[in-house]
Amino acid sequence: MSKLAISNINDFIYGQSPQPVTCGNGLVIGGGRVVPELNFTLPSMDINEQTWPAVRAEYEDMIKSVVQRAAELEAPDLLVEFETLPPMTIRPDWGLEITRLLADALKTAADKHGMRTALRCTPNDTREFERPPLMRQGAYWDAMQDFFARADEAGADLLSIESTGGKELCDDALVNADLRAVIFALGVLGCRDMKFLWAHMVRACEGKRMRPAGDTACGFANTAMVLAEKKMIPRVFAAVVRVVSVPRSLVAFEAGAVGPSKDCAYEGPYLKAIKGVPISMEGKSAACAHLSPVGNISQAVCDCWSNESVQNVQLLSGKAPVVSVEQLIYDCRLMNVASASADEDARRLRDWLAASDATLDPQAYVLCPEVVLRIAEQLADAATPYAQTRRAAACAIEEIRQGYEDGKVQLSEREVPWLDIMEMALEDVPEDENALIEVMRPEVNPKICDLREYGV
Amino acid sequence: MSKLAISNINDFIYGQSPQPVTCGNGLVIGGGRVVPELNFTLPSMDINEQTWPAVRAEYEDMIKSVVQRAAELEAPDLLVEFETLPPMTIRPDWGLEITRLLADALKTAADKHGMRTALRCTPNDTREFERPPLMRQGAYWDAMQDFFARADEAGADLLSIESTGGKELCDDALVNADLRAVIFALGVLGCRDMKFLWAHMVRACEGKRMRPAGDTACGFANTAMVLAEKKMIPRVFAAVVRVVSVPRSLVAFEAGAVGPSKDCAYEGPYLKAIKGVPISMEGKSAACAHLSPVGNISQAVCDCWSNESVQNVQLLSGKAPVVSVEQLIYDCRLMNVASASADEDARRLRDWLAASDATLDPQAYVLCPEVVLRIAEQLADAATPYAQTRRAAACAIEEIRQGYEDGKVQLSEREVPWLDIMEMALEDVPEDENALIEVMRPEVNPKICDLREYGV
Amino acid sequence: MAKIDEIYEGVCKGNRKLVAEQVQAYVDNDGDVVELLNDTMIPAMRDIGDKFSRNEVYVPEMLIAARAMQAGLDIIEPLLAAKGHKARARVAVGTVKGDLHDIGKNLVVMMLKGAGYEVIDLGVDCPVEKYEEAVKEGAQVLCLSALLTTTMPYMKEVADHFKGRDDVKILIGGAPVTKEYANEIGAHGYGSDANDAVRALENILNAA
Amino acid sequence: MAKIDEIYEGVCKGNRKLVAEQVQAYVDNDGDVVELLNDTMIPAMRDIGDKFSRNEVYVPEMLIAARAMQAGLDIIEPLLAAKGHKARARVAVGTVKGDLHDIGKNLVVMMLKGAGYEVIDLGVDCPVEKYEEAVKEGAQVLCLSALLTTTMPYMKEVADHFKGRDDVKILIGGAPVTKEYANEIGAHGYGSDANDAVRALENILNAA
Ligand SMILES: [Zn+2]
Ligand SMILES: [Zn+2]
Ligand SMILES: [Zn+2]
Repeated sequence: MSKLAISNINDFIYGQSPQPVTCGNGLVIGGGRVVPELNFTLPSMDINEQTWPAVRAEYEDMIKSVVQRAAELEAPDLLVEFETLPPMTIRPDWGLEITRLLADALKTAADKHGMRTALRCTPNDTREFERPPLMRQGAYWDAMQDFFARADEAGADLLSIESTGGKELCDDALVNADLRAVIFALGVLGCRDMKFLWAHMVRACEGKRMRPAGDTACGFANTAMVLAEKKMIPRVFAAVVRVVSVPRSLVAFEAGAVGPSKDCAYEGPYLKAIKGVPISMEGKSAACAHLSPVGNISQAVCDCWSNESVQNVQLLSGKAPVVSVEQLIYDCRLMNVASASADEDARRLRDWLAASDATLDPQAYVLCPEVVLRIAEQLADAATPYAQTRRAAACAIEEIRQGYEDGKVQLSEREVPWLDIMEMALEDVPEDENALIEVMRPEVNPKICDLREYGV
Repeated sequence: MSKLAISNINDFIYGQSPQPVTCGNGLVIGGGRVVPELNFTLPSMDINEQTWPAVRAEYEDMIKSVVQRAAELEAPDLLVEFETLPPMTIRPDWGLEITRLLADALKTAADKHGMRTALRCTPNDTREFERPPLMRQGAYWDAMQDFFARADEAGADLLSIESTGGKELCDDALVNADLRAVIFALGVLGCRDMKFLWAHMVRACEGKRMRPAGDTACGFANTAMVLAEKKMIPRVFAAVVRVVSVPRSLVAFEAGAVGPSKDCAYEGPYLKAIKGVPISMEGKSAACAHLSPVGNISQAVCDCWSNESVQNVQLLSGKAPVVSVEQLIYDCRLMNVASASADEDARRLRDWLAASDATLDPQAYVLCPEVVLRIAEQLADAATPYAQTRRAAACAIEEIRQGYEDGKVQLSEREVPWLDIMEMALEDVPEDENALIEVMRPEVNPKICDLREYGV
Repeated sequence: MAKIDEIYEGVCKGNRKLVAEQVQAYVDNDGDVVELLNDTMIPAMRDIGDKFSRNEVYVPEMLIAARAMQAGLDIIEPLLAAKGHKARARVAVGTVKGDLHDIGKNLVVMMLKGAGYEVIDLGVDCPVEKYEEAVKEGAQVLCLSALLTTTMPYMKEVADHFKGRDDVKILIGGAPVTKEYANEIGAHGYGSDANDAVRALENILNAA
Repeated sequence: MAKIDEIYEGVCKGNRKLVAEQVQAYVDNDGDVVELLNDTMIPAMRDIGDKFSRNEVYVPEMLIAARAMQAGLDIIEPLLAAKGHKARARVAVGTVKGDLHDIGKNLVVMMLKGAGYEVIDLGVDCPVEKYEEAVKEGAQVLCLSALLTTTMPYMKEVADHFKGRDDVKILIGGAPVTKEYANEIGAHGYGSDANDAVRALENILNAA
């Protein structure tokens, strides 16, 4: 019997997840309808005592105009993400003041327009602001914990983070296309830090209204995607890194996170299949924040649909956050109209979204619902996060190779040899986690990374 | 027997038109696949002798980055629209220099990437730059004619315009929600100017590679849409103005234009149904240029899918034109994947796109494929553009009323009385065009509008 | 006997004939025209303006009200002048150079007139010289409108031109214009729509 | 007998062992190390850099080449120094204050070294003082990197700080950075990627 929460492709549909999350002002995520998730940020400006009133005014302007447009378009649901800026995490009073401002505006919108609304609050993982990062102590971590503890009171409905444990080694591993080092960064360090961090985040939500939502391997797999878009590393390598990041992001859900996962976690479909949690995704409507080869396929099984992030700058029609919310609402309308017609129709649209991109890029191919289910099945079976990570690499290479041979995904000529290169590299990754640690230990520069901060 | 080019709803599909247009470097429009149409414009900057090198550099940057991204995404087709800025129409050498630059870049892209490309060139209707406008003489008109005559040589594949005949009266008619004055502006002045103008534009294309494409009632019906979005005039009024603008835009095709119509001509579906020409449309992916209540339904039967226009400003991911081209390409991928699956699937997607918006706003409702066909049938039967225009108003009011009664489109409480108000206003619009002219003549301020310039 | 309530209602409903009749009756009855203007007619227009801001009426309804108001003003204006009554202020309104859009500008003109200001309509495509002329004709506040991002920068040129002149205040508005832009170029006020322009103008005059 | 061709190929292919062996053989044979550096090793790195710009190789391949090049440099550097050979120029590279991204910065360091420059790696999060120190240590050109739109404005602060000092040139790059921005803040050069940074640096030095 399958260990997956979703093992039948017929049940793997956008807007529906086995474990829906109800949050905020009556908003249900994964309960049948895809929800637009809007994120906005400041235009280029300093954040300090002097500029603080102007900072507040920007957020007031953004939330007001976004809610107004959503109401005009009669959007039934609206999730807003507030991703803090570093000064607002380092000084939680600031971040929490904006959290309160946004939460109040969303409550008002719910009362006035009957809109179901919620606020996701995403403080920064500021631990990465020094080298070697202190992961479990120090001023950055203290301020983060303070933020977690007070976010519920400030009105946050969902707590998320883009955590960075292991990133200090992963960057180099990526530009060197060094698969073993990537597996060490994600499968050993990343997974350990996730376990540590998410225990704290889940505890911060206990007995409160705020729910622990989810994380993202953004700093790892999206960095790889961006490097591949710039033709700096092979696309097949970035595709494998995406799958390799799955076990790390899963740790949050093992620790008690309930979803939705973070929008920029393109590993989301795997999380949904394995744990049944609702997921947030982003694609073509996040092109304002980053270009990608997965603009449509990322929509295929999403529960929230996001713009990633946009600065409050003026476009011809209006402010950029308003433009984004309009685009997201229209995308959601289409998905929800199709699924309201019939589950069969939701599956049709899902398959067209997937077919749009899957053949053109291996990074899209590994997000195909059927590929996801096949690999997820393998991962669910592994004993430890490390074993899952190692298996993720093997499965991804194998799936891409098979897909290429079957003509289901095209690879450019210079991509193909990298399948062998990665396979050979994987042979040097021991089955035993401790063995890998001992191989890697002498290679780690203590000025960059302190292994003790990971309990290694 | 129907006089429509498309009378069966089953044949009324995006990407397919009875009269496909082949242009540029092998690009086929309306031949089965929806084509992305990208428009870009300068960031805020002066255009003069001193800044000209910088202006050129902006266009070079825009076309280079857009073509590159389209190639990376393996877009098979790309239509670029160059809408000149007024100084480039007033001084055709400037506009044609940019035309040449863009045409060359698109040719190179076709050769290098095997992409099918074409350039639509849209000089401004600068005649509106004085009051009363001189429609058939004067320096503005002379420069426009010069531009038309030399555009083919400069590399334009399609010639378009957003013409403005009658706009000098229509603005006031719109803010006063004066249906009779709108009918006079569009059905009498607009239609006459279109006949005059398009005879010249079609002649400019004769014996050349360049094709006369189409026009748009942007300055009329889109102004109404924007005023309705700002809650300045009723949405039902704007919806009726949309339909009322159809006969005016049809005149271009009577005069020999072949399509695709201009992107911002939301009256496009009517043009396609009546004349069988391919049409360009814009919606959610043009939110950067203007917000609208028709973000999805506008896609339903489009042949080109456009972003309307975007300035070359920096967003988080890159320059805004690159963001737009990526979004358009993904939208087109989805439509083309569905239609490649089966015509039945194209109809499914079309119907979901339509159902997304149709019930929420009368302006969306009048773009429903079945509503379009019913009204178009009535219009095709009328003897003159004026008779068509008058009938368009009556049909639109009637369809909206019926749709409202049948629960197919919702109207806010304060919108409903406007159906009666418009119906009563229509009773004051004589069947005989000359009778209306004589009613309106004394009301026209000669400082604003010179009727002789319309042959009236 | 004139009915004050009917004049108020007549303006709000845009009943031109009723307003003219009742204002004439009021005048014939030796009513105080300054009082009529300030306590009835201007408040009626403010009422309709606020209704527009609350999305309760459309612009056409506001325009009809303005025309009804004007019908009353036509009757009382000579009497006001004879009494030495002065308008609240003299203001000039124009769309800036290069920009031919007049919908927004016309609405502002109409709302300001309805609020009791003396308005010089400069039309569209106004170079700085035109605003300068208006100042010579006594305009205390210049209202600048722009609909294009390409013409918006001209607002800064006008603002720069009048910088440091205490007798001239600048109020700006239009689709691409923001409050921040108003601050940036040193304008004295910003109106988000025609009715908001009245509020902004009042703020400017009260601050002066 | 050392094989010049094999050194060239060895660098391109990233064959560290081969390069070390052959360079050693060349040195043992009293070959001219300046000639080896300028006519073989630097051109080999330029070759691979150009291949990257033409999308023919990936960064990891470029990095392997750089490491092979370094293996050769380790052997000849003492000899170059003894001969009084000077690097083409001394340059400093750092990511600006508030920005911790080092991927792009590291690539620039690597490409500049491969092109024969002496490079001071300032690391990430560099305040203006750090660039000032580098100048004191003899850096003629400062290469500034930024990945965030929020940290990009700091480039202007650095550029302003060194304005008017003929001995210091500024070269900038990074994802959000554009050529226009470089002009705007008065930087002397702009690199669109790591390889382009080498070209931009050459332009700056040739112009100086
Ligand atoms: Zn992210
Ligand atoms: Zn995000
Ligand atoms: Zn238009």
